[in-house]
Amino acid sequence: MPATTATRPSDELSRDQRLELFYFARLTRDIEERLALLYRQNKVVGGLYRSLGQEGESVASAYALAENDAVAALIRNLGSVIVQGIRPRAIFAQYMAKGTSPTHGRDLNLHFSHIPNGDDGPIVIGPISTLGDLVPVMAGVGLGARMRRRRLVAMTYIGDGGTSTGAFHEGMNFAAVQKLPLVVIAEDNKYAYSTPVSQQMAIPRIDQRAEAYGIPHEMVDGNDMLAVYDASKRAVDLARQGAGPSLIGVDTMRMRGHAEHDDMRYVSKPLLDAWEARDPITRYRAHLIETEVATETDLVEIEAMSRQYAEDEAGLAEADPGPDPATVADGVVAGGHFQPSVEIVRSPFRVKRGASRHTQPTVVHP
Amino acid sequence: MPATTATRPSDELSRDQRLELFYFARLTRDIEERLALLYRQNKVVGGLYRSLGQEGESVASAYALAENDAVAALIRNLGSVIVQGIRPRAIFAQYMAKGTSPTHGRDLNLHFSHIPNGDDGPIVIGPISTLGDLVPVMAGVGLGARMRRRRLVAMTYIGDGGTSTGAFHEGMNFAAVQKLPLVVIAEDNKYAYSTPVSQQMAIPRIDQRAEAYGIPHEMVDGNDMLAVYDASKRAVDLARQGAGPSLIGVDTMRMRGHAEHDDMRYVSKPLLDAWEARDPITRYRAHLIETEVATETDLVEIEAMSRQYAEDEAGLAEADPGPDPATVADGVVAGGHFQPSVEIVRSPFRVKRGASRHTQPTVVHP
Amino acid sequence: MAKTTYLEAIRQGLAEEMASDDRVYAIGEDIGLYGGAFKVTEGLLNRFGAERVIDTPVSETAIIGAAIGSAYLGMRPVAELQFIDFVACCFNILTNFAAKSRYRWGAGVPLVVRGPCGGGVSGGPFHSANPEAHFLHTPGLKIVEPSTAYDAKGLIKAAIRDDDPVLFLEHKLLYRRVQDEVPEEDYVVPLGQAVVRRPGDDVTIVTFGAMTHTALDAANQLAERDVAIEVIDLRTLSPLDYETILQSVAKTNKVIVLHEAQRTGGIGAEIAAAIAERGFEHLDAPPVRLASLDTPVPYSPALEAAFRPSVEQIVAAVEHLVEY
Amino acid sequence: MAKTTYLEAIRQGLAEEMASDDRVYAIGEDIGLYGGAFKVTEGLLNRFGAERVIDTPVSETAIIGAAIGSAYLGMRPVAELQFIDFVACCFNILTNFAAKSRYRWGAGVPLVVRGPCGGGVSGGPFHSANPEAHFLHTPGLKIVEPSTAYDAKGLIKAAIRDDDPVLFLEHKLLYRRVQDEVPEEDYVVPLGQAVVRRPGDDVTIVTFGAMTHTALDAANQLAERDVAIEVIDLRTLSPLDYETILQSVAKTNKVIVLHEAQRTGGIGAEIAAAIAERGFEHLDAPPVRLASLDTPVPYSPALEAAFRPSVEQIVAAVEHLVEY
Ligand SMILES: Cc1ncc(C[n+]2csc(CCOP(=O)(O)OP(=O)(O)O)c2C)c(N)n1
Ligand SMILES: Cc1ncc(C[n+]2csc(CCOP(=O)(O)OP(=O)(O)O)c2C)c(N)n1
Ligand SMILES: [Mg+2]
Ligand SMILES: [Mg+2]
Repeated sequence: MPATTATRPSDELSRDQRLELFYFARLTRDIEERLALLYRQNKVVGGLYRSLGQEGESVASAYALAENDAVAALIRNLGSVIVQGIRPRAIFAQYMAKGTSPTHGRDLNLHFSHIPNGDDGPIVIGPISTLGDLVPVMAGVGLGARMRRRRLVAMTYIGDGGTSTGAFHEGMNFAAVQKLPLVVIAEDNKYAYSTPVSQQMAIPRIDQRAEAYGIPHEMVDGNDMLAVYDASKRAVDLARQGAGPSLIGVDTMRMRGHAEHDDMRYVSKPLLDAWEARDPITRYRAHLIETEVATETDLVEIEAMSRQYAEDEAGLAEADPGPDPATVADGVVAGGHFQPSVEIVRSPFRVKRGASRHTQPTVVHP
Repeated sequence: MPATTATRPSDELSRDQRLELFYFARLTRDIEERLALLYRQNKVVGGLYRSLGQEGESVASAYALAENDAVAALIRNLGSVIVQGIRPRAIFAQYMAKGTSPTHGRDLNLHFSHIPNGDDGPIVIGPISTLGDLVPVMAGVGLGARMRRRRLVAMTYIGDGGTSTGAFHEGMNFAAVQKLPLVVIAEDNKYAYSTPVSQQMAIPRIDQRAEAYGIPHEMVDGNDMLAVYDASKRAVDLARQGAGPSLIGVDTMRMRGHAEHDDMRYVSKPLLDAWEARDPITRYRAHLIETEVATETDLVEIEAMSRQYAEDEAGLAEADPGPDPATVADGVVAGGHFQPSVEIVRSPFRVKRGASRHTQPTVVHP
Repeated sequence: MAKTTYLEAIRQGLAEEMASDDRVYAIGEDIGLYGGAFKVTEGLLNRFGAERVIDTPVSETAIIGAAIGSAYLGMRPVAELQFIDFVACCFNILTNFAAKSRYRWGAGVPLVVRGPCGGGVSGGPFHSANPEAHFLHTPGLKIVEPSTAYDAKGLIKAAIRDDDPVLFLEHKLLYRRVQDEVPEEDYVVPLGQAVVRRPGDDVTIVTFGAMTHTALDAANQLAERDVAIEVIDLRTLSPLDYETILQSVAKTNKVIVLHEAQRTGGIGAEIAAAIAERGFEHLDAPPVRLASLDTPVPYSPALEAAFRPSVEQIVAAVEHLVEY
Repeated sequence: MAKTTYLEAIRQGLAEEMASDDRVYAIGEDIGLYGGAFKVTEGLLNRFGAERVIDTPVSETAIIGAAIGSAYLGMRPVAELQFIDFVACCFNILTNFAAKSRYRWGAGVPLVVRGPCGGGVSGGPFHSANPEAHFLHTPGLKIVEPSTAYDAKGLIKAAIRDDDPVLFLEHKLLYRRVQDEVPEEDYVVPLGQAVVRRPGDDVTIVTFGAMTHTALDAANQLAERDVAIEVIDLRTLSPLDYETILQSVAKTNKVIVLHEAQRTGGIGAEIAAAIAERGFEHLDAPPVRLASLDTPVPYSPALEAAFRPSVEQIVAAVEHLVEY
């Protein structure tokens, strides 16, 4: 376990970065609220999987990456790809199965990739539905990076449920043996669909999974954004130094059902209330004011900006056309015309993170 | 980790049991030596996988089971099925693909089962070649036993290599969550085929794998038969009491190649020499004499008996006919005539172990 | 008799078998308290308790492995895969351990692996699989897929009573869309028997699952044009009921094999090849396969509609055959 | 030109691609110091170093997963499965992650998964698999199986250069038993092209891998009886070269599809169905499938011989067809 250093990595965050963190968390929530609205309007195709209550950990962990690092999100890690610059419109388009989406309507929600050539932009690897597979795949991204002499770090996420898969085990162990630059955020959000963590694992803390692999691990309060950032940054730094993978357990709570159709009857009200009181965004907001990083006015302004942006982007995506059925068989193997792309955007804070060359954003947030 | 108790379970072994342990280890080695001879004579069909140097741990761990418990051996755990009473002739017949073998020549070496109806005999579950699968399957045997209200314990083995499979992980975790009566013997024999343990896992001790599952584990000197017995007995008792699974790491060495064709160029001579000096049977033999459990004459007699028995059984199997090709398509699904069986035998010591009803042996060793 | 949904029929069949045979139990992800992702097992936990309705970690190989082990001890497990797509995660232990066990050792594994299959609901590339062809090639494993509520109940009961592993495919499009009369009394639909859903003399359509209904829709349209389609619903996909198929082809002399999985290497290949091989003399036209495109299952409704076989395609294929 | 074994040809092809393209690397169990269970990768570690010849834990899903991830970063992994049977352990990540990636996102995965397949060496139920049919039904995945040393080298090179995942099946019976002339110069055998191994007018045998040699043996025997067999060696199993097959059938009008995997649901089904569908007018007799029995692969030589298709069976099938 990495020793807790006296100075925390987050101590080095600039004011803009602190505000940007807040903005990203808000934007994540606003996008999802907008999606929930679209879902109720029957405009979302298929299910909607929310990260309500977990936005903080997805955002803060990914924020520890350099701009050109690689991240792979699961359905509940919208925040991490927003941090890496995926344009919200792409997310809306995905959920509405639009032809303009990063998969041109071929796959759902966060199931898309962005893999720029060379070192000029963030790498986003989309999941497949099968839980666990992203761990070996992201280990492979780390392996590939090492072979290509790129000092990037690969970060991915796994739920409490996902840690029970064989793929998780094989990927973690391989990364450990090969000392790959991989950071795995293991989210104890109390449930896997309806299954409580106690029926998923017989260990008190999710990060203990890492003991089997001999890699550093620590457990953090997942609803404390700066704590998540600190642990993630330490792990990212270790990985970048060639010290191999780490696992960070985050203690958090899934505040909605598995998907919107799930009424969560199996979750007790007191449990939800307790976590409601620990909402990561509310807490971070209060912290920003307490520490005088921002005034109430500053934050209200950011909130308004975020909400408006989410709304605008949703509107754009809504107006987008569906995919052309004539293209359905194209691009199964090389040689087709299917060449989707995702727009990478900069937040209004235009903050630079990490050491790599930075992105040329095609669009800047409003 | 179970506390090391002041009194060791092995303290309670009777003289006959101590001698029987020796006999089983010798018999295991003698059977394999005989198999090696048959292999050189081209009478073994396919490969020969030896447990030379590991006989002690297979025998001593299985010896901690009650007679009607369930064991599942991997290719290198011949000793465990010999302890449970599988007739040596069956082993020879398997290796020579005879029609009299427990699979009638359909599958190799230790790939066979013995699943008596009800509670009247030892259960042996054969492996498939795919490493790892026996862990969930034996967890299932424990689950089935519990549902059938049988207090049996399921024991199986896994190599250092095998612990890297997803199946191992899923099976261990499931057994832990369900508190199943499963004992897993994890064998660090320094290599998985040619791969050293250091390239298999980034942990110093194989039993640390168990930390991910929150189950008791300990590491023992695998070439100290009584130490293996002690740890196994503690784990078996825990399991039988309903306290759930355990994992025992055994520190041992594969003294031959992966199979007989493998010249082990990748293993250093000093390493082999060091382990040669720690041969489990030689050590246990010396212990028997030192502790005055047996005289040299007693042991020579047992050795002669074992050797002769192995030779006789090999001879019988050699004379057995091959399978009838006309039966090849029979018994893929229920309704065929394929009903193979395995003879269960008693050692000449006729020692009773454990608490369950005992076997009606059809044959007694010579 | 009451009208019962396909989903309710499966639940009934499972519950009845659990009630009448205490060796039968259910195991899977979220099948207990939650009642399963599609609620097929709803109510079973209350009725049979947590020992016989086992919620597992997200571990398909452990689910099937544990089921196998318990079967060796005399139990009769019914394992749910949350979506049948995840059978890919236990492909090894199912095809290598469960399916080969009887042949190798004489130890049968009376295991049912059930789960929702099929598309048409915008499930995308990982929640729409029709995996039968991946398992047709596995001796020792049976495959079943009902198209009606009556069959769903009778087949799940037969599958549970069967002494060998059965992959039981439940088309999710039918769960709540199909309902029919299901008797109260105990009955089974024996494995291995196809059924003629609609008799006709002109062209045979061999199909199963949700496509049975699509074929019947096409047959209705064609009837208006005086083309008489015989629709065969296979029900059991392995072993195949070649007899019923060949009998029909001997009568109609023209055949379409229709399925929802992708075309190449699909179960339609086996059926068409068998017809060509064993019914050659009866064929007046090439045996035609209609299936989905050779792509992953696309998510968008417009794309998926272009991907799956449609009534229009069937009608066109029949017209082509009639004129042949 | 030197006579080179099938095994050596694969090694050469792999080594040449690694030498000419530093994105190509090898990954698998025991492939480094030990040189692989069958020694296909012997010498590569010394030549290319441990970074490009990676020994892994016993983790097939990690091997394929890591290969996929590295491919996204621009590498071209060649993953060895110690026996191809263990592909069952990475079935999910190979068919769902690797094969669907391009269709979903446009990100190709230039991955070769290679390993020894096939029986005839008493490998038993878990070391004898011919898994092509399990993967034929996976759009996005190519399948290759050479029968000669020349093709082995040319095809492995083509597979490595291909921008999509390729399952490269090496028949272990041929590793050291087959040798032929292999040029020193760089060449590839393009994917997707079958070859006529022996021309003939009477009956076409469509086959591949080790069975190519069995078919040629049968053809030799039949030639003595003045029956002229055309033997087609598919080489690439997905995508299938239907053109070459149909051309031959148009000439001979009679066809046997021969393979070593079990019959039901095998690749022979696809080929026979396609012939029946597209070559119906050319057929003077039913398309016949010859394959192994529908059982797990038995271990004993006597049983395995009864299980696999033999020269005698082929001769008998041809005689039956000739008289048809
Ligand atoms: C291998 C596999 N099995 C089953 C599923 C079905 N499934 C989808 S999400 C889910 C629960 C996941 O729980 P967890 O990993 O804790 O993530 P969370 O939803 O809590 O974020 C399950 C079982 C799956 N996607 N993959
Ligand atoms: C899933 C799987 N992958 C690969 C193999 C091939 N294989 C057979 S034995 C072996 C090495 C096993 O090593 P270990 O588990 O340490 O057992 P040991 O041979 O040392 O007893 C390998 C890789 C296999 N049997 N199963
Ligand atoms: Mg969770
Ligand atoms: Mg080992």
